[in-house]
Amino acid sequence: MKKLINKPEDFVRESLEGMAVAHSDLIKVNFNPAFVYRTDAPVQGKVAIISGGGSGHEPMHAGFVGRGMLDAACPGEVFTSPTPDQMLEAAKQVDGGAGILYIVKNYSGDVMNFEMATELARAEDIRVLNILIDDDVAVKDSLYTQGRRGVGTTVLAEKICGAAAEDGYDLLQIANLCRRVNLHGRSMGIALTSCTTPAKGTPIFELGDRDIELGIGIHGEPGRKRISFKSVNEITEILTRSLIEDTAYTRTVREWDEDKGEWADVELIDPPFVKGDRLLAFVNGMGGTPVSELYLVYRKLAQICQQQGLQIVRNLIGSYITSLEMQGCSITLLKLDDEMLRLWDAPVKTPTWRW
Amino acid sequence: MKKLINKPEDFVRESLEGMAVAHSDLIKVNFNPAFVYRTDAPVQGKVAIISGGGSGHEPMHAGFVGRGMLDAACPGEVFTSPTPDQMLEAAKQVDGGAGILYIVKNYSGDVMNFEMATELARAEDIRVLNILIDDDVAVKDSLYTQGRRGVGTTVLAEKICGAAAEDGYDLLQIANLCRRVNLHGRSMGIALTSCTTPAKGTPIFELGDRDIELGIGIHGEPGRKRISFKSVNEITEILTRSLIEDTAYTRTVREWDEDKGEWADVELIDPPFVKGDRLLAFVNGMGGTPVSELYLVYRKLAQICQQQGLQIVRNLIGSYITSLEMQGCSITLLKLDDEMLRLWDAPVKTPTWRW
Amino acid sequence: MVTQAQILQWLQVFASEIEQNKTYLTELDAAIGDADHGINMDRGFKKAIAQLPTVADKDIGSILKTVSMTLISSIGGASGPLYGTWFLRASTAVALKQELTEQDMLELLQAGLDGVLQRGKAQLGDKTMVDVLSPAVAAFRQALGENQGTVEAMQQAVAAAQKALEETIPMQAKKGRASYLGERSVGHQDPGGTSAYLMLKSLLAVLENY
Amino acid sequence: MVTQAQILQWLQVFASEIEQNKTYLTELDAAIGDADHGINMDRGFKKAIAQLPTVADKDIGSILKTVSMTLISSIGGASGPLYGTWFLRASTAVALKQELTEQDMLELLQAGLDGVLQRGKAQLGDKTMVDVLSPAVAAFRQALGENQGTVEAMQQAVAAAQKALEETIPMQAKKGRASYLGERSVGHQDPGGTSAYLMLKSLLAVLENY
Ligand SMILES: Nc1ncnc2c1ncn2[C@@H]1O[C@H](COP(=O)(O)OP(=O)(O)O)[C@@H](O)[C@H]1O
Ligand SMILES: Nc1ncnc2c1ncn2[C@@H]1O[C@H](COP(=O)(O)OP(=O)(O)O)[C@@H](O)[C@H]1O
Ligand SMILES: [Mg+2]
Ligand SMILES: [Mg+2]
Ligand SMILES: [Mg+2]
Ligand SMILES: [Mg+2]
Repeated sequence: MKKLINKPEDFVRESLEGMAVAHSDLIKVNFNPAFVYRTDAPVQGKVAIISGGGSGHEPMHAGFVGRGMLDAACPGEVFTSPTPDQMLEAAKQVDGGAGILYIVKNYSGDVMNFEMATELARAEDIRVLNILIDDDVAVKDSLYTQGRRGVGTTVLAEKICGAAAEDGYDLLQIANLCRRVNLHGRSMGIALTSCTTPAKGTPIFELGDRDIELGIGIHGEPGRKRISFKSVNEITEILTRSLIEDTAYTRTVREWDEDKGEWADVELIDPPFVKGDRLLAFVNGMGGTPVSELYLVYRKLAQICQQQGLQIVRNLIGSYITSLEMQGCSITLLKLDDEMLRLWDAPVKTPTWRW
Repeated sequence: MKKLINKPEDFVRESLEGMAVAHSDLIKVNFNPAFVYRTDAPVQGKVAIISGGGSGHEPMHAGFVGRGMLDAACPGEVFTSPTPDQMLEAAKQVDGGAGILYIVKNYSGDVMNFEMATELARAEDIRVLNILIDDDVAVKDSLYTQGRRGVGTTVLAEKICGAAAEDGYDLLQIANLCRRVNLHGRSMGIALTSCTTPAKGTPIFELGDRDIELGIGIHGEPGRKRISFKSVNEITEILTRSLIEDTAYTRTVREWDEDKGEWADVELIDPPFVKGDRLLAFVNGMGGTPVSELYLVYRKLAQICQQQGLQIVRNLIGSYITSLEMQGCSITLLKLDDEMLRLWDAPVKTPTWRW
Repeated sequence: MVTQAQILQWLQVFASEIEQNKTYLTELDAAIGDADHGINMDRGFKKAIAQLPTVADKDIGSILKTVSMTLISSIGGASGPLYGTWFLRASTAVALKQELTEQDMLELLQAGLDGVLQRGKAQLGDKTMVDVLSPAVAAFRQALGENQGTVEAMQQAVAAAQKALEETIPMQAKKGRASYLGERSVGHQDPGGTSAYLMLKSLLAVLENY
Repeated sequence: MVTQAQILQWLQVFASEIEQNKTYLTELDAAIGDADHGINMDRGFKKAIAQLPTVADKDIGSILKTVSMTLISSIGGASGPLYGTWFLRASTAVALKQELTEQDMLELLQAGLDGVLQRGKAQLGDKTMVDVLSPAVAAFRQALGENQGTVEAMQQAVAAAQKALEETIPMQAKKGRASYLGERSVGHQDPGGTSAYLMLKSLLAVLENY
C-alpha cells in the first residue's frame, strides 16, 4: 500500500487537521468527538443541516460545510459510519434555535447511529429531524435488502437543502424538500478498480484485469454484478438506462414523528422519470478517475438523454462522492422543479464549491 | 488498460466534445484544429491569454477557459504538445485587438511549437508575446538539460494573468506580470504510481511496490531519483525543503523582441524565498490521489512553512495539473505581492473555478 | 454465581479474542461487506478495555454501561450501535448487581438480544449476528429450564452459537451491507455473527477457568 | 538523378517503416522520455501519406512542403516541429525541381539538418536526432567529394547514421525530455535519432531498389 499518509490510524484526524488549517476562513474542526462546522455557526434563526458518514468519500461531506450548504459534517473512520456522540455534539454546536436536519445515507450503520443521535438530541430537547437518502438503483428491491444505498443524490440534496436553510425555510419545509430531492434522484455506479483502506492495507476486493463491478457501492461493497470491461459508451448506456428505466420504487423508512415523539414508519415511492423532465445530470468520479474521462461519460449521457426527451438543464462533473483512489464513476440524475433549480443556483461558499 | 474511453485515438476529441456540451454557457470548442475558447471571445480591447499543452493534465488547460482566466486553450494529444496551427487559429479567434500572450510550459515540444505559432502569428500581423513557465526545481541546472519544466506555477500564472487581462492591463504589463509570477513560483512533485496513456495502453514507466519517483514530471518523465516509499510527512519535508532551499536559478530563455521583430535571448533569475515572504501554497494531486491525502500534505507543509517564517496567505488544494490517473502530488509555492494577491482573489468563471 | 471479577475478566478475554481475530473478522467482512468489521471491533474494545480501570470497583451494571458508552462512541458502522445497544440493555438488566445468578445471566443475554433486534430490525435468517445470538439465548434458557447451572447453560449456549454461526454460511443476507450482494452473499460466514460467537465463547472460557 | 517518383516512394517506405517500428520507437521513448515518439511519428506520417495524392504530379519541393505542413500540424511534441522544419527546409532547398542531382541531394540533407539545429538548438553529443543526422550529412558530403554517386554517397550516409545511432546509447542527454534523467539517460538509444536513421535508411532503400 502506497498512500500519502503517516500511520493508518491517524489518517482521518490528520486529514481533518489539514482541512482546518487550509480553510480556517470557512470551517472549524472539533476533535473528540470529530466534527467539522461553519466558522459562523450557530447561525441564529436558521435551520442547521448536518450530514456525516464514513471517511474516504471526500470531498463529501466535510468539503461541503459552509455558507449555503452544510452547517456541520461528522466524519467516521474510513468507510465506517460516525458515532452518535459526534452527531449530538455537532448538533449542539450549530443549533441556531430553528432545529436541525440530519441528512443520512441509507446504510445500516449510518441509519442506526443517526437514529441514536436523534434520540439523544431529542432527549436534550434539541429539535432534530432525519431524512434518508436512498437513491442507488443498483439495489433492486427493499424487501430482501437493507434498501437502496445513499449515493450521488446526497451531494445534490445537501446543496439544495443548504440553500433553502440559508433562504429561511423552516425545519419541516426543509425536511420535505430533502425528501422530495431524494425521491426524484437516482444513481448508479461502476468500478474499474478496487481501493485500499489505510487500515486494511490491501485492496478491499479483487477485480480482474478485464472486469468491472457494475452497481458498486461507495464503500467498495460489491455491486449488482461483475461484467466484462466495456467501452465508455456501453458503460454509460448501461448506467443511464438503469436510471431512466427504473420504475416506481416503494419502501418503508423510519422518520422521527414530532407529534408523537417517536419513530414512525413512512412509506415512500420514487416516481420514474418521464419525457420532458428537466434534469440535473451529475457525473461523479470515484476518486482515481481523471476528469477527462468523466467528460466522455457526460458526452454519451447527454446524447442518451436527448434521445429520450429528457432535458439536462444543469450538470455537475467531477469527483465529489468518492471511494478513496478507486477508478470508476457514477451517474446521478435528479429531476428538477423550479424551486430546486433556484436553490441549486443559489450562492455557496465551502472548501469545495464557491459560486 | 481499463479506462472510461472508447477508442484511444478518439479520446481527446470525445473528451472535448463532452466539455463542449457540458459547459456551453462558458466555452466553445473548435475542432480541426482543436482549441477551446470563451463563448464571448473575442473580448474587444482586452489582451487575450492563450495556453496549451498535451492532454492528460485536465482540468489544465481547457478547464481554465472563461472569464478571468484563459481566452483559449490548445490541447494536444495525450502528453504531446499541440501544434502551431492550433495556437494560430486560437489566436485569430480570440484576438480582441490588444494582443495575445502565449503562456508556455518549458518542454522542448511546447516551446518549439509555440515559437512556430508566434512566428506564424507575427507573419499575419497578430501581436503575440510568449512567456515560459519553468518552475520545477527537480531539474537542478539549465546547462545540461532542457531547463526546468513548467508545472504547478502554470495554473497560478493563468489565474493571475487572466485576472489582469480582465482588469485592463496591456500586453506588456501582462507579459511582465507573467514572467514575475514564474520567477517567484517553485514546484516539485512525486509519483506513487505510473499512469497509462490510452495510445500506449500500458504504464509509461514501472515503479516498484515500495518505490516512489521523486521529482516526477507531469508527463511521467522520470524524476530526479527513485527513492523508497516514505510517510507523507517525510515526503512533504523533502518536497518543501527542495523548494525553500532552492537558491537563485539562472537560465536563458527565448522571448519575442517586438522592437527588433525577432527572437531574443533573455537571462532570468529566480530569487530564492526568504523569511517573511507571503506565499500561495498549492498542493496538487496527480489525478489518482484522493483529496483527503492532499490535506495531509498541506498539514505538514503548513507546519514547515510556519517554522521557516514563511507565511501562507492563500492556498489551493486539489487535482489541477494532473497526469491522467497517476497517484502522487506536487507542491507549488508562489511568493505573492499585493498585486498578485489581488488578482488571485479576483472573480473567475470557468468550468473548473467559479468565484 | 458470576462475579464482578469474572465480568471484568470476560471483557478482557473478549477484547483479546477480537484483537487476535481482527484480520479474520475483516477478511470475512471483505468477502460480503466493506472489510472493516475486525478493525471496527478492535478499535472499540481497545477503548472499552482502557476504561475498565475507572469502573474496576463498580457494580456489574455500571461496568457494562461504561463499556456500552465507549462502544457506541468508538466503533461506528453497523456493529457500533448493535454491540453498544447489546451492552446497554444488558447493563440495565443487571443494574447495581455485584454478582449474577443464573436467572440474571439469562436476563442479561435476553435483554442484549432484544436490544439488537430493536435497533437493527433483523429477523432470524437475515444472516446477521441475530442468527447467532438468538439460538444461544434459547439454548441458555432451555438449559436453565432443565435445571442446569450457569456454566453448563453457557456451554449449551456456545454450542448452539457455534452451530448457528456455521449455519449463516448458506444463508442469503437480507440486512446490512451483505444484503446488496444478493445471492453472492451465500457461501460466506457472517462477520458480525462471528464476533458475537467470540463474545459468548469468551464468557464461557472465563466461567470455566476463573 | 533522384526522381520525383522516387521521392514519393521514399515517403511511402519511410511511413511504413515508422508504422512497423511504432512500438519500438515508443518503447525507446518510454525508457528516457514519455513513451509517445512512435505514436507521434506514426500519426504524422499517416496523415502526410494521405496527402500525397493531392501532390502526386507536383514538383519535389511542393511535395516536401506538403509533407512538412502536415507533420507540423499533426505530430506535435518535440519531433513535430523538428521533422516539420526538416522537411520545410528541405523543400525550400529543392524548390520547383522535378529531379535531384547529387548536389541537390546534399543541399536537401544539409538544409534539413540546419533547420533542426536552428529550431532545436541541440549540439552534437546532446543525444538527439542531430547526433544521427549530422554525421550522415557529413558522410554524404565527403562521398560526393570523392566523386561517388548519389546511391554510394547515401550508402555512406546511412552507414554513418547507423554507427552514430549506436553511439547515442552511452551519451547523457542534454536536450529534450531525456535530459531530465541526467545520468539515468545513459545506456539507452535516442528515439528521435532512431526515427531519423529510419528516414535515411528508407531513402537509401528506394534509391537502391527503384
Ligand atoms: N440490521 C442489522 N441487525 C443485526 N445485525 C446487523 C444488522 N446490520 C448489520 N449487522 C451485523 O453487522 C455486521 C457488520 O458490521 P460492521 O462491518 O462492523 O459494520 P458495517 O457493515 O457498517 O461496515 C454484519 O456482519 C452483521 O452481523
Ligand atoms: N532540442 C532538440 N533538438 C533536436 N532533437 C530533439 C530536441 N528535443 C528533442 N529532440 C528529439 O526528439 C525526440 C523525442 O521526440 P518525441 O518523443 O516525439 O517528442 P516529446 O519529447 O515531446 O515527447 C528525442 O528522442 C530527440 O531525438
Ligand atoms: Mg463499515
Ligand atoms: Mg511527448
Ligand atoms: Mg463492515
Ligand atoms: Mg516523447
